[in-house]
Amino acid sequence: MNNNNKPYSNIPGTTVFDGDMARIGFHLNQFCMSLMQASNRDAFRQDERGYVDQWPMTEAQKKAVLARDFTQLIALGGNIYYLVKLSSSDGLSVAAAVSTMTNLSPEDYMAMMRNGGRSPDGNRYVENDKPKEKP
Amino acid sequence: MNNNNKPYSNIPGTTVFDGDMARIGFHLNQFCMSLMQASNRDAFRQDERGYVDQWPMTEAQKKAVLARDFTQLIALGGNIYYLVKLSSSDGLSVAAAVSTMTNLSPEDYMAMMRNGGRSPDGNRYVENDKPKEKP
Amino acid sequence: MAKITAGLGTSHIPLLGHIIDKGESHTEKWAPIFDGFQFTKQWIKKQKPDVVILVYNDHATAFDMKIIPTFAIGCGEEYHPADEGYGARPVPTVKGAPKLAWHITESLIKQGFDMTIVNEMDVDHGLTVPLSMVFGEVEEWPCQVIPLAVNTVVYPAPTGERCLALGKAIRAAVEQFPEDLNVQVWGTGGMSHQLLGERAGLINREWDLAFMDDLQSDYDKLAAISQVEYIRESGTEGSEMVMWLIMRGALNHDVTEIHRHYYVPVSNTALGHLIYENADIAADLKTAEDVA
Amino acid sequence: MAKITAGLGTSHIPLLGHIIDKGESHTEKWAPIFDGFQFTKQWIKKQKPDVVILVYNDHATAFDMKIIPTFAIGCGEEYHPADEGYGARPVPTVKGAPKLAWHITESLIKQGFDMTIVNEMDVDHGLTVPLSMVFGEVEEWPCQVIPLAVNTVVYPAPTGERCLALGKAIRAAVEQFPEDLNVQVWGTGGMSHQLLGERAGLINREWDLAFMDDLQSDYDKLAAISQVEYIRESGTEGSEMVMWLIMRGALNHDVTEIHRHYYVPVSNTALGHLIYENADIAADLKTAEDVA
Ligand SMILES: [Fe+3]
Ligand SMILES: [Fe+3]
Repeated sequence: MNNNNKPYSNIPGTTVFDGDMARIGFHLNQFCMSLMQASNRDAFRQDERGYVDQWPMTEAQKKAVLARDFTQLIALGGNIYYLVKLSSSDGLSVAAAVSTMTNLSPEDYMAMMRNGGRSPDGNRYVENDKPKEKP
Repeated sequence: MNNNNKPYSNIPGTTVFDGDMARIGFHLNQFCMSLMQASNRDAFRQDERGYVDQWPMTEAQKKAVLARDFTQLIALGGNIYYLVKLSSSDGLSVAAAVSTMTNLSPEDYMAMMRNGGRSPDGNRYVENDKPKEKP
Repeated sequence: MAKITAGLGTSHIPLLGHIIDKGESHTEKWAPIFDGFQFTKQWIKKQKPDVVILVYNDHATAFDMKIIPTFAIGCGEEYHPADEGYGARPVPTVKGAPKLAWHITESLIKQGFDMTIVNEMDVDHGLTVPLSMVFGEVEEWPCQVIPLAVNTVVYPAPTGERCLALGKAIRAAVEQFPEDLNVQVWGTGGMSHQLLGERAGLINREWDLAFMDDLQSDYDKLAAISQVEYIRESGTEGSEMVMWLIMRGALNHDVTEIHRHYYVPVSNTALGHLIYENADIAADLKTAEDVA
Repeated sequence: MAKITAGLGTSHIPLLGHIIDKGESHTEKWAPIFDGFQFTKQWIKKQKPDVVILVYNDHATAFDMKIIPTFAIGCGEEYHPADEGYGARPVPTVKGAPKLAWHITESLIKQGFDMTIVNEMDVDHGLTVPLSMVFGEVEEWPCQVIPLAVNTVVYPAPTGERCLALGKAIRAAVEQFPEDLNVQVWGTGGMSHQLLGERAGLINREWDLAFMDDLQSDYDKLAAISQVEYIRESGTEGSEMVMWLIMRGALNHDVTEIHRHYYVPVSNTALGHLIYENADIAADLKTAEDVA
């Protein structure tokens, strides 16, 4: 996460898509955007490596794309609304893609959602910033 | 001019590019914009009528394009910054294109400019709105 | 003269569009979600708005990383449902209200709002899902729509105060439009959800319900909430709720909440929905009924 | 900390770019125009700004009728000179200042300005001609540039009051940026000209000179001028002058005018140019010189 020294850096398990993230993720997100077109999705499917090499992404970004490592893609400047264009082109639901970033299996994640979702309690501040937690 | 009942409708010899003009001129201006690309300029030059027919302009707009009737093009929603892309593709200077909208020849227009331009005196309000003229 | 008569808030969750488009919105499985819009569907048939100003956010559809407007207002003649990567939704083309939209835009810019004018764009689920939830499956949308796209994708989104002020400025602009038009403003997005990171799946029911409570009369309190607080309390995407404040600002201070619906979860998201009528309008209608 | 030290106003007439690019800017024919920038060229070598925030309007180049932002700020890494229909100007690529630009953008949005964020666009004569007039013919532009594109093509442009307020907000944002940077703000466009209709060729020398006089201390008076008055008095395109107010707002109340140049005509347009230094900066420099 590149959210250091920001007012939101003490929110656990969260990356805010700010200017710093937008800068490092520009080409990654524009690559994702290209998958909105069927012809580009086909080209990507036929030769994933060849397709990503057409974009001025870093090698780490390319590897994370090929591995569908969404946690890593977020850390490297990907925005979730752009990244779902990648997961959608794989036929994955948003919930399934999102669940891979948590420490839950897709099934457990769905079960948690059916039970009302993740509670905000204990999820507002990172551990070492606990004193600020609301009562 | 479609500037009726506007606070600027009493300015003589002037069309303000407002929402009404932008609406009627949308496709005309987008056609002009296409001439920013050399390949489109070539296509236009080779078959002007065929090229304008690819755009959902009105027949009056198409005719005014083919006639390079800038006064008419302004009245039909053209914006001058878009229209100069048409005159530039003809190799015309902005001043030469602009002069065709006045009652002066290009030479007389240039001479007027060299002499300090058109005076605002008598050019602030249309005749029948004269009382508002500043002293 | 044109008049804003009512406001409506609703989530715009893409799954709702999928369910409708697959023809499954009337199944028992999804009844807990869709039943909450039965009232709305009847209500809108009576209201018959001429124009809906539909506040939503584009989800990397019409706008990509090249250009990100804070407030984009649609002045175009029509808008096509976007292909968001799985084909365009099979819903009608959205008819614009260009004359009113240009009038509002001119007024807003003169009032000091730095609008981005859009004459051509496709509209994504943020705009078409609310239309489907309210009007159902129709051959044509029964009103014109002015899309108002708010950036909530790139930090920072406009502040709550700015959104509330924009709503008020929209009201002033609409009321100066000379045609007799029944105008509604819809605020969409939210409620609590987070679509990324280890904390994904966050839902804050208490926060959502308090937001809906406060929106009626304590909206100034809501307008002071920072985006960081939205994110902390309601998830990264929960900050979409700021768009409900534009709707609220466009209404009179006195409104009557005539409907509310809240359900968790839809996909990753808490679904919220409510309807306000301007109090004087509600009173007028009541009087008219009494007389009739 | 970053600091805005000086402001500069100048017309951005395309003909000036053509003359420079043809290598004719040093000819006697054009001396009355270019001589007025000799002082400027020497001055800028001493000032060595790290970043110039360059306020200009796009002339249907990067933006077409599909999307028209009122205020677009460039947060990109670089910008290429645009092909405006006769090939791109043979001038260096413009290097952005993305870190400062994002900082300013975040601050402006939080201060209630509805910025459109632009990460990729080409820049037209509105931006490159002022760079050429000030820096001359160089291999690389000697500073970074933050483009700030203002809509003056479609009516209405932002009001003078809004532009002045934006300038003030930019100053506040820059002064909160932790790096030591020497920042200038340039306002471009104008002066009086009208490029269309029977009234084309309008020049109002009196108005232009009064504008330059009032800009130093009576800028609030200028901020109250409506776009209709600009059009009436200084021609349809004369309303570009509103962009000089952004530059003025970004400076201290006390400024020293250290240079001025006015010439009619260049092509269809009155050329205006002036330089302000923040009074405290000028005093500081004076003191430093006295001590040295
Ligand atoms: Fe959304
Ligand atoms: Fe200009």
